[in-house]
Parts: sequence; C-alpha cells; structure tokens
Amino acid sequence: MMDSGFDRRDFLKVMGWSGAAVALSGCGNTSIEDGKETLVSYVEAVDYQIPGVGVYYNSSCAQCDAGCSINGKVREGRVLKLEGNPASAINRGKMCGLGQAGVQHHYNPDRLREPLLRNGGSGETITWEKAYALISEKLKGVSGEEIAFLSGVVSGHLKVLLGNYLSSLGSKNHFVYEALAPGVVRAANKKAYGVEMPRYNISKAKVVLSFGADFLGAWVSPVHFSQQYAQFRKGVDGQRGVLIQVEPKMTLTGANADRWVPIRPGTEGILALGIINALGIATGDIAAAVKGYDKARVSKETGVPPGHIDKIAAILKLRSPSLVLAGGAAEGYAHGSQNAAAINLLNHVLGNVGKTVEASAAVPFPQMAPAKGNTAALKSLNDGLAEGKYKVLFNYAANPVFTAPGAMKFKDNMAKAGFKVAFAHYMDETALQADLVLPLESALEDWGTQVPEYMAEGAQINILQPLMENVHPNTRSIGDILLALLKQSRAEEYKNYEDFYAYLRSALVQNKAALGGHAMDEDAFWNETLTKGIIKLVGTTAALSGKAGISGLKLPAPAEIDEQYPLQLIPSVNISLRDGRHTNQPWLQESPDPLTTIVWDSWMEIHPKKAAELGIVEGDIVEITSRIGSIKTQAYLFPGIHPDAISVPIGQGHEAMGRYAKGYGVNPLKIMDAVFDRETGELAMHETRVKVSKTGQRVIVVKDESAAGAKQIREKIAGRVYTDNVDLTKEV
Amino acid sequence: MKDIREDIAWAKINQDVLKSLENPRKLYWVILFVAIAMLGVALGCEVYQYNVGMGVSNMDNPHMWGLYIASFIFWIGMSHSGTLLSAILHLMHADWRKPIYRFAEAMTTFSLMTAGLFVAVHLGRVWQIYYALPYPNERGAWPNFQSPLLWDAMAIFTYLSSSIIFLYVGMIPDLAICRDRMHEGWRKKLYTLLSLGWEGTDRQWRNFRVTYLTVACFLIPLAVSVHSIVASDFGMSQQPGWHITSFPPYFVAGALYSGCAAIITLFIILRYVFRFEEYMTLPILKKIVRLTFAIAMVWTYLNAVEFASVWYSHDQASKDVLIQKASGTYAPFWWGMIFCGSVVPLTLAFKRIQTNIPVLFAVSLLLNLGMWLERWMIVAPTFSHGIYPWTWDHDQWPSFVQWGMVFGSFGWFTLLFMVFCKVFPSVSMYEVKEMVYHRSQESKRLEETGKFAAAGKGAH
Amino acid sequence: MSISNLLENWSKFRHTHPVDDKPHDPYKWAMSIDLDACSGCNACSVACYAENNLPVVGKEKYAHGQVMHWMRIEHYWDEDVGEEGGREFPDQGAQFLPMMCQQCEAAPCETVCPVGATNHTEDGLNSQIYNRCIGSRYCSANCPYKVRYFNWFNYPTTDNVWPAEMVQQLNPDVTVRGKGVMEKCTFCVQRLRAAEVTAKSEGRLVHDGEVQTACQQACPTSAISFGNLVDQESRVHRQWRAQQVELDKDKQAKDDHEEPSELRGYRILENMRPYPSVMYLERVRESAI
Amino acid sequence: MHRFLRITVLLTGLFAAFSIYAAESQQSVPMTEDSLGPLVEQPIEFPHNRHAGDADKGGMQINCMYCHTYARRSAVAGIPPLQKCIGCHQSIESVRETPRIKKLFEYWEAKKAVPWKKVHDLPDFVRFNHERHIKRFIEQQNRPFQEVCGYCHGNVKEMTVARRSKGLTMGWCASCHQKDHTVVAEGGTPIGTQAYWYTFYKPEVEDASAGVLKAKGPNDCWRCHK
Amino acid sequence: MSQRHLLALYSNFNEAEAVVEELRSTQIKGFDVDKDLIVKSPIEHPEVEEFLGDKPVRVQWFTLGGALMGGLLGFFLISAAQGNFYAQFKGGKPIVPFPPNFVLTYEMFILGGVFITVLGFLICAGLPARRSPLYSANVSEDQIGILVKSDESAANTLKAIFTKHHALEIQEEAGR
Repeated sequence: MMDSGFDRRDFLKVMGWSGAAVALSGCGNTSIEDGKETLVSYVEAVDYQIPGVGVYYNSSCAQCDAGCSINGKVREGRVLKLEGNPASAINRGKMCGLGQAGVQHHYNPDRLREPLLRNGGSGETITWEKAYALISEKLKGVSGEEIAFLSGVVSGHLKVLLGNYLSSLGSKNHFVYEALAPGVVRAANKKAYGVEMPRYNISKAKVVLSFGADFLGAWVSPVHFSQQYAQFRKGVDGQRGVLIQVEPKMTLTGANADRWVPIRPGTEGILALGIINALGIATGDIAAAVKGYDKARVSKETGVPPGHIDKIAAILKLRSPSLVLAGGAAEGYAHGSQNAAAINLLNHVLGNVGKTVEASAAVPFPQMAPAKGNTAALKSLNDGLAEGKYKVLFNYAANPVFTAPGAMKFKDNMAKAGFKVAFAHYMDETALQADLVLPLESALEDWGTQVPEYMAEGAQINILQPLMENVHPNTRSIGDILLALLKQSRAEEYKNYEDFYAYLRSALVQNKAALGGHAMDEDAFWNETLTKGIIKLVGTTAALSGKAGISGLKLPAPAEIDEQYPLQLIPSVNISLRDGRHTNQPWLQESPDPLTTIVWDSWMEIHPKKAAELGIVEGDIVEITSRIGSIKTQAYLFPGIHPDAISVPIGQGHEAMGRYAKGYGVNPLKIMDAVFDRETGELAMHETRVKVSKTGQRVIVVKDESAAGAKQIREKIAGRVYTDNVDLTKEV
Repeated sequence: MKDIREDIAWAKINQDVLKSLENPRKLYWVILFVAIAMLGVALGCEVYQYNVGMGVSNMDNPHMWGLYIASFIFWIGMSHSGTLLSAILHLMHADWRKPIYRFAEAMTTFSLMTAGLFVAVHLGRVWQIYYALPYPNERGAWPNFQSPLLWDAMAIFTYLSSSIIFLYVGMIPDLAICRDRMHEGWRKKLYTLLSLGWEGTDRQWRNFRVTYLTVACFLIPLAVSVHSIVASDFGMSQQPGWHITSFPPYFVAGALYSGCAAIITLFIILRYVFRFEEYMTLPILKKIVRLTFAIAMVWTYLNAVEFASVWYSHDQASKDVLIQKASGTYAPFWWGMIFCGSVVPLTLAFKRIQTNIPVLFAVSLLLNLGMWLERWMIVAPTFSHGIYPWTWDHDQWPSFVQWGMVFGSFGWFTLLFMVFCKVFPSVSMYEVKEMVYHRSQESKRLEETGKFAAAGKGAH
Repeated sequence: MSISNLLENWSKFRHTHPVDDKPHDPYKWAMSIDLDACSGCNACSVACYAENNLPVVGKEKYAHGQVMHWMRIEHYWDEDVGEEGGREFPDQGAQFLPMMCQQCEAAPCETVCPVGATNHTEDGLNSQIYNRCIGSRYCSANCPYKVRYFNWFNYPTTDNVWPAEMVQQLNPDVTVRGKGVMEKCTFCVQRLRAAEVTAKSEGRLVHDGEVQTACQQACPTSAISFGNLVDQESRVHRQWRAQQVELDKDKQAKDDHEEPSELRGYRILENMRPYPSVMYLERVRESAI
Repeated sequence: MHRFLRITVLLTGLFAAFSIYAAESQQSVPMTEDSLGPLVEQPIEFPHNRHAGDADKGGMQINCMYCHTYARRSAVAGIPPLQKCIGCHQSIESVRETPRIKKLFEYWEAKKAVPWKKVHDLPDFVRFNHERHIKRFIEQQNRPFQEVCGYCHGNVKEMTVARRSKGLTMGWCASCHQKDHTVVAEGGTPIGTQAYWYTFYKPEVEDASAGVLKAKGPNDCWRCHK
Repeated sequence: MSQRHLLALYSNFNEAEAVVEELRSTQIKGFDVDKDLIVKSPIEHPEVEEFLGDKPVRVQWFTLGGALMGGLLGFFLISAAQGNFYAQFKGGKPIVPFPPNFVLTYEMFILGGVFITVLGFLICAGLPARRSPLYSANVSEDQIGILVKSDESAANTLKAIFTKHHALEIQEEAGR
C-alpha cells in the first residue's frame, strides 16, 4: 500500500458519478453532448484502481449464519455485486439469492442514518456522543442482573467484545435468540453423536432420508448442502444418490426428492421407528423397542402407505452408506426431541455414523465460537421481562417483536424494561419499541470476524471487511459502538484501540502464529488475511461420541383431531425471507417462492382436497384462527401439503422496516401458540392448531406461474427420465 | 322505391351537391362536436400513455399486443370498401357506384389515416418511429425489411398515398365545378388551386379516363396485398392461432365485409344529414346490402375453413387456442363475433330488410361490432394461450387507456369525414351526370327500338 | 459501393443459417442446464437482477404480469397430480426449469423486428439493441418461449425501483433501460465481450471457464454450465457431444430412439426450428422408490 | 411536348439522384469533420498545447498515455488523479504561482477532486472501448500516439482546453469500421483469421506467413451497444 | 395576323357533334379543325372523342415506366440496404431474403406505377393549366363548349356556323 498517509478506507471512496458513467437511463441521452456531464477522478489513486475495471474484495456474507465467503465486485468505489469466494470450503464460489441481496441491505433506502432517541411518539435525532452519554447515564446504578442483552448469533471478535462489555457491566444476561434455529436437533445430535452439529456428508451418501430438513432451502448451510447435493446426484460411479423427503408440507428439498412422502404432522418419529422395524437389522434393546412399530400401525398412525415404508426400508438396506436427517418439520413439536432422537437412531442402526455423519471441526479459539441462538433463550428473556427483572435491555440483530409467537406477548413485556437500546440497521418492529436506536454500518461497510457454526472442511474464520465507504456517514460499526461503551468503564484497558478495526487487527496479528501466519511479518499477514478473506485452520475435531440408545425414547400417539381447531398450522420457512430479517430487500420480495411462485405477499397453502371440502378456491381470502388470534390471507391450493395441515410462510407481515417490507402479507407467528419442546424448552413451531374460514373476499394471487397452474400439457418443456434408463457415468 | 331520375337536370345535381358544402345543419355541428370530444378522450389517453409508459394500457408479458393492433386491423379493413366501390366496380362498369363511391373512397383514406395512428399509439417509443422508415441516414442503419411490420408500413404508405391520389384525381372535375359555382372566398381559392385549371376539354377528359382506369387497376391488387400483408403480421409468425395459411384471404374478406358494413352506415347517415335522398337511392342501398350479404357469407365460409383446418390438423397448440377462444376468458367476445359476423347478416337476405333504413342502420352497426371483435379475437387469445405453458391463461383486461384510444379513433375518423364532407363534394357530380346521361340514352335507345317494355326496366 | 458490395458478397448474403453454414468460429456461446441438479432455489434469478440492472417492479405491476425477470424458475407438477383418478400428492416432486432467452440460432424474434434491433451476432448470441428498439413488441409476440420482457414503465424514474442509494448498485457495464424498449437475457454479454477483448489483446482465445454468466456463477448446485461450443475441450461442448445434441439439427439422436433413451439432453420446442443454444438435461428420478 | 420532356427528364433525374444518394449514403461521413464542438468551460483551463504540444511551439511533448494512463487498461479513459498533476507540479517552481496552478493546489490541499467536464461525451448507450483501440493501433501497429488518439479526439496537442473536433456519430464510427485495415496477429501468436471473426465480412489473408490480414472493424451492434 | 378565340355553348352533345361535323367539312382559311378546336364538356363523353377523331393517349407509357422503375428500384435499394455494413443474420434467414423483398418490390411496383401514372396524366393533360382564353362556368354544369381559335378573318364564318346550330351563347375574344 501507499504510504501517503491515507488509510485504507480512503481507497474505498466512491468515485464521482461519471468516472464510467452509470447510464441511469440508457435511452435518455441520445445525442453527443459536450460539457454537460462532470467527470470526477480520484484525488489519489492506487495502481489497481482503474476506472471501468472492477476490483474484487473478499469478505463474508452476513445475510444468514451459514458463513459463506463473498467476493464483492467494486467499481469506482461502489460495490456492485456479491459473488461467492471460490476459496471458501462452505460455498466454493457459489451464492444463494439471499446472499446476493446483501447489496440491497447495504444500499437499502430505509436504513437508519442517525442515532434516534425516543421523544414521545417520535424519534429525535441526536449525536453519538449524546447517545453514549445517555447509555452511560442510564446504566448508572443498575446492577448487572438488571441488564439484559439480546442478540442474534454472534461469533468471532464481536462475541469476545460483547462478552467483555457484559462482564464490564457485571451482567451474565446475554440472550442469543435465533427464531429458526435447529435447537431441538442440536440437542438430539448432542445426545446421539456427542456434537451439536456433525458434518453431514451428503455427497458420500447413496440415499438421503430427510425428515423435514430443508437442506437445499433454508436449513443450516444451504449453499454448502446444495453443492453436496449436486455431487450426490451425480453419485459415485454413476450410482445416482436417492433423496427421500418425509414431511407434511413440501419444502424446496421435498420438491427435489425422488420420493416425497407426505406424513401426518408430528408422526415423523413413529415412521423412523417403523423403518427401523422394517429394516430388521437392529439388535438388542432397539429391536425390542421398535417391535411394536409394525407396518400396519405405523402406516395407520403416520398416513404413509405400507408400500412406501417397505420401499424406503429396502432401498436403505440395499444402498449404503445412507444419511438420515432430522430437520425443521420433525422438531417442531412438544415431543420434537423424541422425534429427532428416533430419527437419529436410524443413522446409528444403518451404520451411517462415522461414514456420512462425521465429526466436525471447530476453531481452536472457543471464545470465538458462535454463540448459538435458540428460542429457549427468548423464553427466558421474555419471562424475565414479564417479571420486570430487567431495567436496561440491549438488542442487536434480533427482531423478537416480529418473530416471537403471539402468545408470548413479547412487545408488551418489552415495554416493562426501563430503557431499551436497539442497535439496528432498520427501524424494525423491535427498534420501534426501543428508547434509543443506534444505526449500524452494513455488513459491507463493517469490519469483523465470523466463525460459522457449520464447518464444511476443516475450520475457518471468515473476515468481514468494508467494501466501500459508508453509504450513510453517521452509521457506526457495532464493534466500534461496543468498544466505545466498553471504554466508558474500562478506558484504560482499551486505550490502545482507536476503533474496532484496530482491535481486530491487533487481535488477529497477535495470534498470527496460530492462524497460519507465523512466518510472516505483521503487515504481510494482515494483508494476506484481508486478501483471502478467510483464515483456514486445521481446527480441533471433537470425535463423535454418542451411541445408539433408545432408553428414554417415548413417542406419543398422533394427536387427536381437535374439533374446534382441526388443522395444524405449519409456519413455513421461505428460502429467501427466512425469519423476516431481509424482507425489505426488493430482490427477495420479487423473487418468487419456488413452489408457489407467489411474490410480495403471504399465502396459505392448503391441499386441494381439503380446500374442496371447505369450498375454498385459489385467491379466496381466508381467516386463519388459532387460540391466540387470527390472520387473513389469500389461499393457494397446493398439492404438496398434508390435508390435515395448512402452511403460511414466515417473513412477511412486517409493520415496520420500510417501504419494501411494511404492509405486505401477514405474519403467521402472530397467532402461534407458545408450546415448548418438553426436553429442550425450544419453541415448538408446528404445535399451533387452527381453523380456516372463508371471508368471502377473493383476490387474484400475484404469482409467476400461469393462472391455470403449473402444468405442461403437450409440449415437452421439463422432461424426466428414470434411473433405469440413464447412465450417468457417460455424462460430463 | 325510387332510383335516380333520368331526367334530372344537371344543374340541379350541381346545386344539390354544392348545397351540402355550405350552411351546415345543427345536426352537423352536434356530430362534429361529439367527434372532437371523442378525439379529446383519445388524446388525453395518449398523452398519459406517452408520459408514463405503455404499462398504463394494462398490457403485459405475454399480452404484448392489445386493442391497438386489433383496431389497427379493423381500420385497415374498413378502408377496403372504398377501393371495392371505386376501383373494382368501376372496372366492372357498375354505374350504381357513381353516387356513392366518393364518400367510400374518402372513408378509405380516413380509415387508413386512423389505422396509421394506431401504429404510432402502439409503439413503446413512438418518438423513435423514424427508425422504421427506410430512408438514407447518417447511421447507415436500415430497418429490417424482413419484418412484416415493415411490409405493413410500406403497404399502408403505398395504399394511403395511392388512395389519396385516386380520390383526388377522381375529384378534379368536381373541384372545377365547385370552383365555377362557389362564391368568392377561401373556398373558391382552394378549389381554384386544387382543380388545376380543369376545364373539361377533350384532351383532359381523354387522359383522365385512361389515368383513372389505370390507377383503379393498380388499386385492386394493392388493396388485396395490403390486407394480405396485415394478415402476414400474424400468418408469418409461429404462434398458434396465427400461423394459419388461410389468413390472407380471410383478412381480405373480413376487410371487404367491414368496409361494406361501414358504407351502409355512412350511406344512411349521409343520406339523412345532407338530404341526398335523391342520389343515394334505395335501389343503390339494396345493391350494397346484397353485396354485403354475399361477402358476409364468404367471410363465414373462410372462418369455417380456418376452424376446420385447425381442428383437423395435428397442431395441438392451435387447437388449444381455438378451444380456449370458444370456452375461455374470451368466449363471450368470440361468440359475439360469430353472432354479429355470421348470424346477423342472415337478416339481410330478407327483401324487406334490404330497404328498411332503421333496421339496416342497426344491422350495419352490429356487423361492424362483429368485425371489430373478430380482429380482437385474432390478436388477444393467442397471447393468453400460446405455445409455452408457463404463461398460459394469464388474464389481462385492456385498461381505460386502450379503450379510450379505440373510442377516440372513431371520433378522429368522424371528424375527418365530417370535415371532408363539408369541404369536398361527397357525391361525384360529374359521374352522376354521366350516369343519368347514359341511362337516359339507353332508355331512349330502347324506346326507339321498341324494346323498352321487354327490358322491363321501369326504373321509375 | 453498395451494389458492388451486393454483387461481391452475393453468395454470402444468400446463406441460410444455421442449416447452410456454421459461421460461428471461434466462438459460439452455449449453455447446458442439468435439471437433475437444479433445485429451483432462485439464486440464478437474483444474480441476474444484480448483474443486469433489472428493475423490481413491485406487487401491483407483478400482478399485471409486468415483471422483468430475465431468468425465471418454472416448476411443473406431474400431469396427473390432483387430477381425477390421479395422484393426490406430487410425490415425485416438482420439475424445476430455469427459463431465459434461449439465444436461438434462427430466432423467430429477429426476423420480425421492424427496425432490426435484435440480430444474430457472430458469436452466436441473439442481440438486443435497446437504443434501436422502438417498442413494437413483435419480437415478444413471436417468441415461442415468451422470455422477452418489455419496459412498460420508465423504471429509472419510477418510485422505489432505484431510490438514490440503490442507483449506486447499478452495473455500469449494462445500460439501464428506459420505458418502451424490449429486453431479455443476454447471456451476460458484457462479461463475454470483456473476456473476448482481453483474450484478443493477449493473442489467444477465451478458454473454458474464463467467463461465466451471472446465473452460472451463482448456481449453488452448478446445474448451469456455459461456454464456447466451438471449443472442443469446453465442458459445454463435451456435454452437448455426450448427449448427441447438435446445434443445427431440429431432431436429435434421442428423438429417434424408440425405447426410452439413455440420453437426457434436449432442447425445448426444437420442432419449431429456432435452434436454441440452451440444452437442458432431463431430470432423473429413481425407479426403485 | 418539350415542356413534358423537360419535366420528365428533370423528375427522372431527381429520382435517380435520390436513389443513388440513398444507395451510397451509407458511406457518407458527417459534416462536422473539421468544425470544432462547443467550447467547454472547465474548472481549470488545462493547456493541452503546453503539455503535449510540439517542442518548437513551446510544448513539452508529453505522451498522451502519460496522464491518460487508464485508456490503455480500461474501456473508459478516465481522468488522471489529481495526484498525478501534483506529482510533477510540486517540483516545477517556475509556474507555481500562476493562477491555474494555484487553483490546482487549492484542490489538492482540500483533497477535493477537480470537477472536470466531459468533452467527448457519447450517448449513454454507446460503449467505446479505449483499450482495444489503443492495443490495436498503437501497440500492435506502432502508430504514433497522437495520431491514433487523434482519430477521435482531434489534434489535441494544439488545443488548450480540449474540444470535440470529430463527429462521433454512429455513421462516423462506422466509416472507419468498414475500412479494410491491415492487421498483424496480436500478442505475437498468429491465430489466423479467427481473431477477426466479429464481422459478417470475414478478413482476407494478405500474407499468410507473416499473419498479415485485412480486416474490418466489428459490425455487430452488441459490440458498442449493450 | 391577329387571332381570335370563340367559344360557343350548346345544350347537348348532338348539336355539338353537328357543329364539329360541319366545321370539319367546311374549309375555312385560318382555321384547322385538328389543331384549333377544343371541345369542353361537363362529363366524359366517348362520342366526343369519336367525332373529334383519333388522338393518342400516352399515359400508359408513364405507367409502364413508373411501375418498372418502382419495382426495380425497390428490389435493388432494399437488397443493397440489406447488404450494408451492419449485415447480420436475422432468424437464420439469408441476409438478402427473397420473399420479403418480393413483397416490398410489389408494393414499390404499384407505388411507382400510381405516382408516375398520375404524373403522366398531369403532363399529358397539360395540368395544371392556365385558364384558357374563353371559359364559361356553364361548361361545368350542363353545357358543351366548343372553343376555336382562328384568324380574325374566319371568325364570322365560324360564328355563323355556331349560330346555325342553335348556340346558346357565343363568346368572343381577341387572342394573342
């Protein structure tokens, strides 16, 4: 770098508009003009910055917690597009739609620009100094127990800094909340394999039997799993992998399955045991325990035809190794842990543990490991708030007012906290309830490190670095904020760190030996780290320790149909909207749901048979009523759902968050019962029972597929062949 | 039922026709005002559409074309009747065309002008319309001569200019009459200028006759080619419901049909508004009505041929489009077209109706409606049920902008036509004179040879 | 000049493409999409929005069918699902199909454009020249795949399409289209041209993998492969060859098989003879389950 | 009858002339060839003649590429960073106090970019690639910089503030593209006629052994409009 | 010698015919029937041509020339335009495709034909013409005019003939 006295950020400066003009209206200026447009050049330039030529910076994606590495294309100081970083073992140069929409998070017109202080019903713009002073003032005389910090998943140095800040306040109340976390599965895995999240080696499996794990869509690390899936489909020696998906509502993964098995909601565990029984290879107490699960009973309880059970068992027996996954649809019940345990047992019985279920690596810095979010944390925070335990509440990267089930009444409870500080990018529902809202830099402007929860190969620390200067100059990095707050009590300790960047740099550079840079000097190491965007480590591998055990496994019989609320509500997870954090990114709003192709709205999926029973046709506005409340949305007849269930996607129904999110669709979580998994205390997402009634209104569903539905009648558009006929070994 | 009197004084012909040029009745102003108001609606719509974008028309993907193209074909089709009356019947020496061909010819010109406007209205970037014109330019880029739209442009240009020339040339002797009979004023100046110094000398008449005949000969194949080319906008594409071999004759028949229907309508209006009862006589009307009936049957037949060829072909996509026309969203309009186009004209077979002016007026309007629907039913259903299933059955309803433009186009046409009728003689005076002269000569000859009774042509 | 030019090149002017001649040398950009790998996740479509300055039209215009996605993910259910006597559930999943401009060798859209705004380029693309387009929309009317999108509104000035901040995201290499012009997938021509130019300056040809389309680059399952069909070593060429799909045929080896063929490469609506440049590989389903 | 003949001959002649013009007009070059475009007011009146002009006219004969360095590496030429101006002028004391240089240093001290106005501003939908033209004519054929840049920019070395001196219209561009230019294989490796595939009119091989061809510029619309 | 113009008006064609017959049969000095006689009529009347004798009409030659020129020009202009520098394949069709060019040639054929025919008409009929020395508005109504040009000496003879055949009116004017 040049030693001109400019720091790196100066090179991220947005070059004047017309260095290489963005033709805003390519059809506007239609003649040759002289002297109308202004050309602005850099005051100072570095060699690699050439107008008209893109520069790529490696960083990390912060759209979800999978930890993909990105490669941001920057032109004239503006980030244009995010592409995958091929060096990352997680995404290998690939990007999902959600990740690519990161630029729209960055450039979002509804981002917060100034610190806001609640002043009656409205927000008053204040300075950062005043904001810090206010926090310091409010924290005076408040004991550590009375302070709660709610956050989404945090990892890396931010987590360390946050931990330090909380300890400086004497608080242990860090609640890590993630609305869609696989909390139950983690616990079940811990029991079965000894680790919360083993490495699932889909590409090695010949058969994948997934109980509701939408690994191609929104589960854990979808981009990574998608790549594995592609390899799995090509198979080994032309033996193409077979995917069987068991779930009551078809997910994207289900739509790609060779066999999609609709199952009565909540009976996944029963089917798992039934398959173990049908396999007939279990021994000892397992064999004894599953004895009762004969085909007839399982079929009756789950609604899966006996033929299917046979076929599944046969193919699992024939083709080894296989892989059984427990996912969202299986865990969302009060007996979710039991379901997951039964499913995991199947892996043991099939001998997949150690073959396709492998030990995963972790970074050798436990303090940086991600603080995994779950919903149990929300429950305890909510309980605490309800009791009025907390005087000061900090909130970062979580939006519980939107995502907490309606039954929890989180919004009301939150009001009981005396002073609420939200670190936020947007004025979302939770920030709206806060007393002080501090605007954050976007992930493309910020520094940081990230440790993915799910490690693909070895372990890695992802680097976040700014790709361009701040779009809004008065936003700040969460790291800088925490550092500033820390300095309020521990100024001496942190005086060497001017900002979070300095902290980060020194923290990494100090450990360069452990981070693979022992031979390099500090600057070289630092530059290389930034260039690569990833620090790859060997990692520590915890061996799989769990064993097949059936003791304590007790599956309840399928629930009786409630006369008053006869249908099961499945709040489904949309691949791009997820928990609604990114609803305000217009690309995602306009990107159709893959299965229904509906955009910009919510909908209720209902099986055509059930719909006919209820007299519902597509576009009918229906009222979905649970014990908690009711929502109204449009009906969509969807064959890929169990007739006893309906499904409404999560992510829409925002009451805030700006022009692209507010007022579109409904939030099914608003009518969700607060039922918890009996073992882990995690929220049981699928335990809400509802009834559906027509309101008499009808709308035209805004969707991409043809009005007549997505069927090809005569012309061959999308073809299909069977494995009997194909020979994948000959393919390229 | 009186035909034109053979003994009518030629001076009276002049007088009667010239009277129509001056002192408009109140009714005339009412019609003109309504026409201008209608045009205003269209202008408003166009300004809105121009400023905001084509999207305000409610068109979308895949409904790329809408009422604009349908109306374009409708107006092009309407223009064919003028040629039929002035050129084809001229060649056949059907003298009954003489009192009525002038306004039919004017109708040709004005409906072509209306059609041309629809091309402009339809374009997404009408301000770049000159890109479609084959003129030598600095860019060195030429339009794509392969495009049927360019053929259209060329054909319409040829047809419009030829029609105007034909109309004008045929009008020169009449303009001379106007020049001679009009009082001093702007009119006199205009007629003096336009009549080119016509004095009816033997040399002028001699060349005039040949020219008129030659241009008529050119106009007939031209008219046929124009609507065949419009048909090839559709026939040349690969879309189901459009890619049909019988489209060119079908379009031509449809064109003549709608043109004849329009002639009936205008005949009745002119007869009433300008008091032309003496020239636009019922026997003439009867002949047009019979002609219309014949063409209606030809059209019906060609329609049936189209359906049959689709039905018995192996082109499933086309068959689907046909089924969808008859049973889908567009079914009411499609059946409306069948009713108005094939059933309503059956009434014309009855003699009593052939001269019943109120009924004929209603029928002719229905026929025109049917023909407009036909054009819409050619354009729209293919878009909603094309080859590719993903875009099937996406409903689209034209917005008020499209309807407003269609509505306004009638105003524009009426405006032009009404102004024409006041500026130029809408009945060809010299030809009516010729007609009565030849008829009287003929009857004189018959009288002389004593065959008057045998001929049985007691036209009185 | 012109007349002499006409006489000199007469035989060239009379060639029919791609039947008479194969002028594509050294580049013919083509694609193949493995529907067995495609999971329908929409990443390609979003990548396309990001790369090609596609406007987000909003709910109301989407409802009107005025959406601008150059690449759309279609899904089809089996014919008998939900039908009388058919299957109750789509238990073999959906059939996803990414559909974008097929860059036909003999594209129906090209002939009909009155101003010649869409042409077949020398490297085998179907070009769309925005500034030439007058918006007659005939091309879309004649497109069998309906993959052409028209700018019904002036999106650059429409509220909330590109608010001030988002303007900065626009790709300067791609013209932002104003109202009244047609647009469609370009195979990321800006990337292709950049790669071709770089290669030419270095005195070589673009090698396989040097240039990727945005959709291909994003695709998490690598279902899309893209490259130079003339290059014998390119992945796309090898795929086409393995599937015995030939660019200038309207019927492939697969279509001649009486028995279900082990080949799974096909081109959509091939019988209409547009000679598309995108080969799809049929989705495979396990027979044993 | 003479009158008829005269009129007929006149009209036929006019029609024929129009037709010939129509047929040949593709070759025409716009009329703005030698006239200069409007004078553009720049924040600093940069004297091109002082920097690039010939020595006998008091110029420094600085190569275009010295300042406009991006042109050979990118499609857009860009404007040299302020740093570049300062780099030299820091050590040129003689003109340090002239008003223009003072203005320059004011910008530098404020770390503000100079808001230059664009002189050669093509319509937004036209993409001219500087790099390719420089590679083609300067690096490959060793033509002098000022000649090659001058094809489009005119005789800048004699201007103070640059002014447009060429038409820069599409027909003007094409008038050069449709010439048969002699080219030798680029990058040292002859790759045959393939390299010039981009027009409908295939190149002619002039000297096969030396890899010398005659080729036209691209004619594909998508070269410049995308 | 000074010239004189005479215009006689008749109410019907028979009288006019008789006048012409008589003029033709009478040898009058300073008056040539074929050159100096113009019949003006309100309608086109084939008999007039008959009794005036055969006079050539040349409009058809214009038609032929115009149509051929239009057609050829159409084809070659279009083909030349198609084969311009920007020639690119469209839809796989040849750069110079025949079917479209034939359609356009056809249109140009007609266009040329019509335009040049009308041009020919104007030329052959001498239009636009200056007003002839003598004209009566009655000619455009219902009377047939016979305009003759003669030496002054013949004027009286002519007048006599006109009067004999019940001329409704005779106008007289000194010519140039």
